[in-house]
Amino acid sequence: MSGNRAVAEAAKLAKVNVVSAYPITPQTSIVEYLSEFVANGELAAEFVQAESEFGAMSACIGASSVGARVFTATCSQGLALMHELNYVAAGLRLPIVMAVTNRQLSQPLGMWCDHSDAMGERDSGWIQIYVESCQEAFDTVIQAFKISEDREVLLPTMVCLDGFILSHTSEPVDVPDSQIIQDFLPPYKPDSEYHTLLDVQKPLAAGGGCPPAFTMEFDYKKYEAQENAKEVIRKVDTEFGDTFGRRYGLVEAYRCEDADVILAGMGTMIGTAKEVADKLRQEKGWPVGVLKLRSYRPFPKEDVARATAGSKALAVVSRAVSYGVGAPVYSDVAAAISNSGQKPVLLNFIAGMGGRDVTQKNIAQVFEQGLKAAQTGEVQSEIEWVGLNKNLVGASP
Amino acid sequence: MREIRFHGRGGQGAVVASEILADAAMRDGKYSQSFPTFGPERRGAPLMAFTRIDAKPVRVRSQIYEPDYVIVLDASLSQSQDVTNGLKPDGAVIMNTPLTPEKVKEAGKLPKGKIYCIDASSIAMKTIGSSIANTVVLGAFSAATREVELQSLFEAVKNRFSAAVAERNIQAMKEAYDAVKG
Amino acid sequence: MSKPYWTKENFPITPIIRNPAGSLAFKCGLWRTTTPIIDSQKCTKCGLCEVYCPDEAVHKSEKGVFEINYDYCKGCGICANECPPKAIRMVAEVEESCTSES
Amino acid sequence: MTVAGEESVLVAGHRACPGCGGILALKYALNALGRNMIVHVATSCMEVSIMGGGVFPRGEYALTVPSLHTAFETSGAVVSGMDAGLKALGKREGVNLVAIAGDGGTADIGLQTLSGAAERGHDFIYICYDNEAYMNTGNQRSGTTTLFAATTTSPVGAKKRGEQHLPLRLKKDMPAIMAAHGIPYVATGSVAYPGDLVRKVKKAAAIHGPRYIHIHAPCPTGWGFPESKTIEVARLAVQTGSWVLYEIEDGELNVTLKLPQRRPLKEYLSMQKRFRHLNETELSQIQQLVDRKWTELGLQ
Repeated sequence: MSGNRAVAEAAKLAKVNVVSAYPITPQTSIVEYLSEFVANGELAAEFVQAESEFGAMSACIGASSVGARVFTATCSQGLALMHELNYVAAGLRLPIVMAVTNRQLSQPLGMWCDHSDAMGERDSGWIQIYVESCQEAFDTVIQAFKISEDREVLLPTMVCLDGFILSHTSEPVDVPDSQIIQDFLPPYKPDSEYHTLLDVQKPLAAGGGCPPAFTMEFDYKKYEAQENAKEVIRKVDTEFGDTFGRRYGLVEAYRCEDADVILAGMGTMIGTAKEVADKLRQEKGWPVGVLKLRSYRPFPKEDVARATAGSKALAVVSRAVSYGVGAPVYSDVAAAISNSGQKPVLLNFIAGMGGRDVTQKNIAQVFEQGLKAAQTGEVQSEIEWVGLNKNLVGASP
Repeated sequence: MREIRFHGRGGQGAVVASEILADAAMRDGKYSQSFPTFGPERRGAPLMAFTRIDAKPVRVRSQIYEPDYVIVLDASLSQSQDVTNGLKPDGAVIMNTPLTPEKVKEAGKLPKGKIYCIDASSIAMKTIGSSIANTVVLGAFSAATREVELQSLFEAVKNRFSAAVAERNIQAMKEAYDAVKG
Repeated sequence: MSKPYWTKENFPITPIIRNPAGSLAFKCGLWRTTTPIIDSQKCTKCGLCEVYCPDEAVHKSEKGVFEINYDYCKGCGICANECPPKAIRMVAEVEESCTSES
Repeated sequence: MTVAGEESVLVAGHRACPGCGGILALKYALNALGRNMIVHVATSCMEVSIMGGGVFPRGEYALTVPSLHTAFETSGAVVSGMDAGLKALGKREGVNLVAIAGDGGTADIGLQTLSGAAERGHDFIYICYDNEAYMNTGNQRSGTTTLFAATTTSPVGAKKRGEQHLPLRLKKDMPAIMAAHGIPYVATGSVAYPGDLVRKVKKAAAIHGPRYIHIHAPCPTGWGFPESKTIEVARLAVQTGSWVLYEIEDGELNVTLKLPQRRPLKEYLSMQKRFRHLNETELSQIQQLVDRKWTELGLQ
């Protein structure tokens, strides 16, 4: 089944109470499947097609605030339109789960994959998990509800899957029995003594104003919850593995133990990178490995430092640009190891923007440059745009 | 790993064919992945779809540049497109056309690879009652390449369509299979 | 100085106030610069002062007379303006204590 | 002394300005509905007054019912979600869902979410209190600012005569927009006519589906009149025909206060500083628009 189908099946099996969304390519089939499930009685939920993504997130907040388990999906312009409300959802500590079929942000207008959209929300307080396969998309949606609804977390989660590359790719997905999923993920029980729940029996005011004397404390609580989320993600993942036999972790270190060069990245490029790493090890004997950053928020600093401890070069590939400075994933990885005592050479790559394919050749090029850097202890350029048509833009920036 | 590229027009079922092939490969006990050209779908416009089949899980997520096989659902596409672009030297083309491979080669549009021709549209029209030949061509693909079991294709088609529609498609696929096998 | 309302024990994870009608503790009457005084002789008990009071500060007592709760009266003067028999007069806070006539 | 009746929803100790028309609108509307209610309050003076930043430090919350604030333009969509959520959980029965917003939060920035909620047919009561400008941020024009009114962003100067929208019209006709959605109940109200307003709110409460009540609520600070005159100004708006009290039930228009004779518009406008620059031509232009509205409504 396709990534979008996997996401919709997972939301159905999570027995969500309310789905509110607005169609946008390449997310559309997720909400089409879910409205179909509601229409034919497979899913006992209310489906609200809002008048915009802004309205969709507002409706999700409304539904979650009265105690419903809520799911939505969007990407790109739609996610940007939700921006204001994403902070509200996180601030109200509502465990909404949203699938993001990562897509570029206009301009230029395009509907293809990169991570610019979700990067714009990385500091909103939402948990962000980037997945690599349709199976992982399914499993992560199920996990996301359990993570978000955990009392130590109570933050919304974005499950990020690469637009088209995963959303529209069909591959085998194991869909577990509904009863086993229900045992793993019981119905959402909001705690009115602890967090936002509007109940006529227990009147309270939520989301009102807050003066400077208290605001920073709420920001701290959110930060603390993100920190807690690391352990909760790990715990939920372990329990998931025990139940369903699949485990993903905060990061996945693939052949990193003895690797001099490690490529770090997120999303579907990781699968291709693993394949290329295997080939390079086999054919050329290069000591290369791949670090998949699965949880991007919270950013697993300790895991990143641990996985890269023995490396000589760390090549970070971002599918997004941080204009005026470089690339977001690079900045985060660099910050994560800054105080760890380890000093691999750091390489900064931008790839796959606006649907540019991340090919096996591109990945091999990244490893090759990493290997050079590992040998010389130097980087050739501060930042490298992989797959850029230099004929059109002149020399490498 | 085997990589297969489908050429068709919007509405001819190339994407569905790529998914059915992937499903059938799984039923053969293999791993597979299928995906369309990423973009807006417009009826009549040329498009591609892809299938990867492997004995181990498919991890590669990049596009397919050097396919092992090319399946052409609409022969008229070869007039405007280089349908064999990147085809491996020992690869093969399965084409929906009433012409013979010799005639197709004479036309000079298919410079490389082994060519299998199947008049899938006629078979589809006769057996299914429509000119959508996507499943029919898969029957020919099975016979030509042995990359997928015909029985698995039947199962995948049954899983995809209603019983009556599946039955007609299976008939057509069988016919195409026999035609290629000769 | 009263003790802090929020403590480590009751401070929530998101700005929630679990205190319906908690505003009754807020004596907004301190904002007042002019004070309404009801002349019970002139009052016809029509109740319009209570109806039109934006601050929920006018109520009928058990004895059936209208009284102003100066804890909440902000002194807008709507009651005096709307009173049909003109039984309410507004006096400046500095001139007269609000309790002197009540 | 009694400060909150058994069924009071809004209680004393709120932080609205002295003589506030908006809080009067809430007092009548909310108290008429009773306590089985969940409220969404859009960012506005009223949000600040009953649950804002000044309220938080000592928990001085001025309602007795659960309420939520999310943002400025979200009301329609948030109550849609609440409606869906409560339905899905089997808790919808017997609970009034109420959205409160000012004129800017309704007619301008919040129009899209309100329109969506109305068009989808969610079950909610929407209360718009209309003080004809963004008063929470200090009196900037909104879509419902009356023609020629001076605000801080429609000032009077050598080249401008206050709020000037072309073609000339009184203000954005929000109730008509809502009526055009074909919702079961639309009504106008005034804080000077609490009996009329309470009756309409109670009527709305007995109906299901989207219900919209638009309440004219003068603002002494923004409009420039003494705090004691709020009711007087509101009453004059109605008696001069500038604001008409009506309801539209299942498409049927019913004017609920028919005036034997309208008072001259000047009586209403001259009380307010925002209109003090008006010349005779402008005055008569507004008068003509009021007259046209009455003709449209089939009144005089």
